[in-house]
Amino acid sequence: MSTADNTRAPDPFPAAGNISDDEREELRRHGILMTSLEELYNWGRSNSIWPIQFGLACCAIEMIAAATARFDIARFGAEIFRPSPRQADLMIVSGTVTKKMAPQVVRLWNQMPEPKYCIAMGACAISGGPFKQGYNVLKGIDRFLPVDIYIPGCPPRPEALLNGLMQLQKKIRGEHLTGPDAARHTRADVPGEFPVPTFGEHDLEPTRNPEVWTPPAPITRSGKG
Amino acid sequence: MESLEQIRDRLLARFPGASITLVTNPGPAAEHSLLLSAEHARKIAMFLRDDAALQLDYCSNATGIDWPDKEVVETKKVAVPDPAGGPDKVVEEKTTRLEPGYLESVYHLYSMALRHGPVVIRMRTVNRSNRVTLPSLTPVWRSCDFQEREIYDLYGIVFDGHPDLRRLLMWDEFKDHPMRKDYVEPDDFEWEPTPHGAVLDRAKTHYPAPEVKP
Amino acid sequence: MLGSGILKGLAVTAKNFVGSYHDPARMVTVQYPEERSKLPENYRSFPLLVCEDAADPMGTLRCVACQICEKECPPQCIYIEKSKDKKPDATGKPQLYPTVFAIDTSVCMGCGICAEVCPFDSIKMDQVFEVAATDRFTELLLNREQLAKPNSYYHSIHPTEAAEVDARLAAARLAAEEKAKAAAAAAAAKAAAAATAKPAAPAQPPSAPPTASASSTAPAPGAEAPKSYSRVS
Amino acid sequence: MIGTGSAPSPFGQLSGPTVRKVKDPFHGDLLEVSMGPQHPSTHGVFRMDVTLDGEVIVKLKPVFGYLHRNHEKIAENTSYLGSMPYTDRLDYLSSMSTNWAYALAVEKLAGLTVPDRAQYLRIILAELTRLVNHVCLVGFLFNDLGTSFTPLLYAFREREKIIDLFEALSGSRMMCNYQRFGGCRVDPTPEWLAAASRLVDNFPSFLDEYESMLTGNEIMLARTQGVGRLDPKHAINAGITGPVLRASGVNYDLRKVDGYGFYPRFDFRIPLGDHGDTYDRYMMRILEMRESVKILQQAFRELPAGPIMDPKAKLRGFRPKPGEAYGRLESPKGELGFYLLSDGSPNPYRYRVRPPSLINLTLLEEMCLGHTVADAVVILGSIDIVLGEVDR
Repeated sequence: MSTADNTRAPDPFPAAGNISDDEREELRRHGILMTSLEELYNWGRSNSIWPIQFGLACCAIEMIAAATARFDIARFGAEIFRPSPRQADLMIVSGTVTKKMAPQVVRLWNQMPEPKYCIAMGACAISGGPFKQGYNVLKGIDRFLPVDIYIPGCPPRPEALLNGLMQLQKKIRGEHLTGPDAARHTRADVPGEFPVPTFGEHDLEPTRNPEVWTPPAPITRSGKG
Repeated sequence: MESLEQIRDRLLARFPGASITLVTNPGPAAEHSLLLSAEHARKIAMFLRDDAALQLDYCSNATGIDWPDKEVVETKKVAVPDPAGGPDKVVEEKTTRLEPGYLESVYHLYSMALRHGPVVIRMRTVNRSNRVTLPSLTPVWRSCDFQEREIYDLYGIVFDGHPDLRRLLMWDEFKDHPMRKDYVEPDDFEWEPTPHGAVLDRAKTHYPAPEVKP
Repeated sequence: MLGSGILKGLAVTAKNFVGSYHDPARMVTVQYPEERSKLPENYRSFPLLVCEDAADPMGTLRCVACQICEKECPPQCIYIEKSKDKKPDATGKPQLYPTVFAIDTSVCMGCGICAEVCPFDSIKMDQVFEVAATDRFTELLLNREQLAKPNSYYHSIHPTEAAEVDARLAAARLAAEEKAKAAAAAAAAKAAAAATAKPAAPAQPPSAPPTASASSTAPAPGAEAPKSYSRVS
Repeated sequence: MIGTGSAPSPFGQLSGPTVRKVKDPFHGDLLEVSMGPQHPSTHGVFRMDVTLDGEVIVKLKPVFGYLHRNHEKIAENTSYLGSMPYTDRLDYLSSMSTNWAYALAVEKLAGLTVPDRAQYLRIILAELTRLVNHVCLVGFLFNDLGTSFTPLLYAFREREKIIDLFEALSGSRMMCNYQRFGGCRVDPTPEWLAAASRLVDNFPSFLDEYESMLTGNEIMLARTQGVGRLDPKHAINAGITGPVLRASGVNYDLRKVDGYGFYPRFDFRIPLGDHGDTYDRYMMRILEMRESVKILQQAFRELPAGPIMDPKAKLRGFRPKPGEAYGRLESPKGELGFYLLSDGSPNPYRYRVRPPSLINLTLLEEMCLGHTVADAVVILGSIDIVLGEVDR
């Protein structure tokens, strides 16, 4: 078992608890089902993610397609698209976020109760995508909101959305309720609501939320930059 | 449908004071257009809509075009008399002249009743800064309503007589007219991993300053 | 009768409900992670770079850094830097190669224009779509090592297209070889003529770039100036 | 708490509260409600500022721009070819028609011809797109009527079949990027054509099932008949086109009027309504789908062999001569036009989209006045807008 552990890539979202998955699996094979409150809680949450019914552009059609019979997001417990942010756990930012729309998106996020998660679906939501050179297009919703999962593609296939949702479920299952690496929503010092930008004369004010988004050092390469 | 020249002649006969110019389109589409002066445009539009032979009851498309000021360099050959008494020398003199730009609105008219078209009409403002008023054709064709608001928003042409002239696409506090050719976009090029061309120039302003070695 | 329309509609839904248990036309759900719908051959997601040899992907990239895709890419998500030296390409011609080839998949819209305009059949469209990431800056910016995929992989996703490309490249290689042979023969004849005229002079011009694979296909020196597609504008 | 309530928000407000009471000299107390931009039934990020007297609409102002993605500005900085994938994203439910409209305008601008086979392929794909669009529209319309998803599930089941065809042909489910100036990009295989032809032959039976589920429904009839009347005179003046105009009884379909492509060779009829209400607009879509099936069957029968690209057309370095052109066609939503102005450079000097979705909304206020909020949602649904095209 130890050799297997050495070769395996590190799990980005390690399972909760102090015993490893393998050990737990071993126990289960011996007829002992071990769980903790944390795990039960995460299991319940991860299998009933209710997204907000919130479509921005082209990707919204693929989001609807993911909810229909062929892809059937209900198999993941996420079929209940809530029209009200107050009842939703997940915001799927599906489409281009324009500067005119950005304050409303942030406001919707603020109205969602904790714990809440955000999936940036499609190139436009991640970075502005093909429209990022536009004067009215926000270059990525992560300038104002913390994004958990990015799903590139223009638009991503419904399967890709389901794949992203599974990653999110995995992330939720790996969250801790206590301890130093406790989940965001359990900590008082991490904000759950963010300032809503206002419309300025030339651009949004502010153009980004520095608490959420700081660009990495720009890549300067030898040839052109 | 009668040809555009015939329409122009008929219009000139009906509106003697108006200036109506035929603007030719050199492309293969050969959709020529009529340039109308602003004062008579609405009356002419009414006439085009109600005339029995034309009945252009449907304005399909209204759009703006920006023609910025441009510097025209003219070379003139001037003969300079030789002080030594020889033959005149021909010297090329270059003069630069600023040709004022203008904003233009273009309308594509069709007739649903007689199923013909298009008749293209266009109007021009005097300049791009302070005399940018054109008559609105919304009272003639309701379909210009949103399109003229869009032109006002993106180009800054003020349509006189429009019932509800507000910005259509951008927010109300916005000051610029982004579709103009000289519009400068807000600078949000902090993270450009694959820049080239114009984007590279913009992204470079965010690159760290080169270290100065003492 | 009032309500008959509603009843008729309910009959349809009832038929569908029952049918969803036995009628294949109404059982449409694909149980995604376990079973997948078959992707059509033409399906495209993100670009990839074709290389000839899986063991040495960076050495055998088909890309010659001509930067046509960089220029044509509508959202400008490709970044290329040309090499200073040259390596023989698929047809044996010495060509530049990209030292940096980056594609920002967080911007890419998968339109396929890069693959369409590529004159060297180097950039093609992949079919991988399960690329959800947790960090946009590091995971979604692909460099040439991540983009390079062997030709066998390309054959496995686009068999028809790849076969056409291979046939075209083989024809080009053959033509290049023949041209090289003809040029070599001409050069040899010239050298022979020169040797008869002036036996002492070294007849051999500077040798071709020494590469293992290109020994048979290396063009004769001076046969054709290597075409470097630098900055088409 | 942030948002609608009266409690002060620590993060500031938007430009106005979403619900407000106003005094009116004629109606007494009125309520101003902002419906949208995030609203489950506005088909995207569309906003209506509605003034209500009780539940009855006395004023309605549409607010646009929440999906203004600067398509025109970007296209003026991109090559002609580079704009083609962006046109997919204009009307993202019917990208093949939008592609064609743009290709049509460029071909007019540059004087290119299109080979016969490509003309037939374009008609096949445009009509398949019409099926996708209309079938989805009906699904969404019933969602707005309150049937909550069931008709949409049926619609998307059928849509997936057509979308699979698009994917097999062009490589992408929604963003086909298929048309090129002077032809099409990929020649379909005989298997593809057989599959498409089979699908089209089975489509009427789906439509029959769909109609027997929906058309006779008494609740639907009560909610749609006489709601949102649009009279033809105003509709023409307001530039309304497409099925919305034809539901008011105006016989104006560009497939017949302009006869672009090879449509004059096809035998089909234009359905017309008499009342111009929501029910007629719904029926117009159903009848148009039945006519599209006829066109498609004829196209599959007559599809000639041959090249699919004009040999004169070239992919890169495309520079049309200076001039301008306005190309338009009958997209599923109405008259979709592209106005292009070339100054001889590789990028268009002016690139303008004439969006049918936007202009069809011109009379939204008139159609909604006197109706309730729930009806406004249905009227909007029956106009069939796609925000990518409204705001561009």
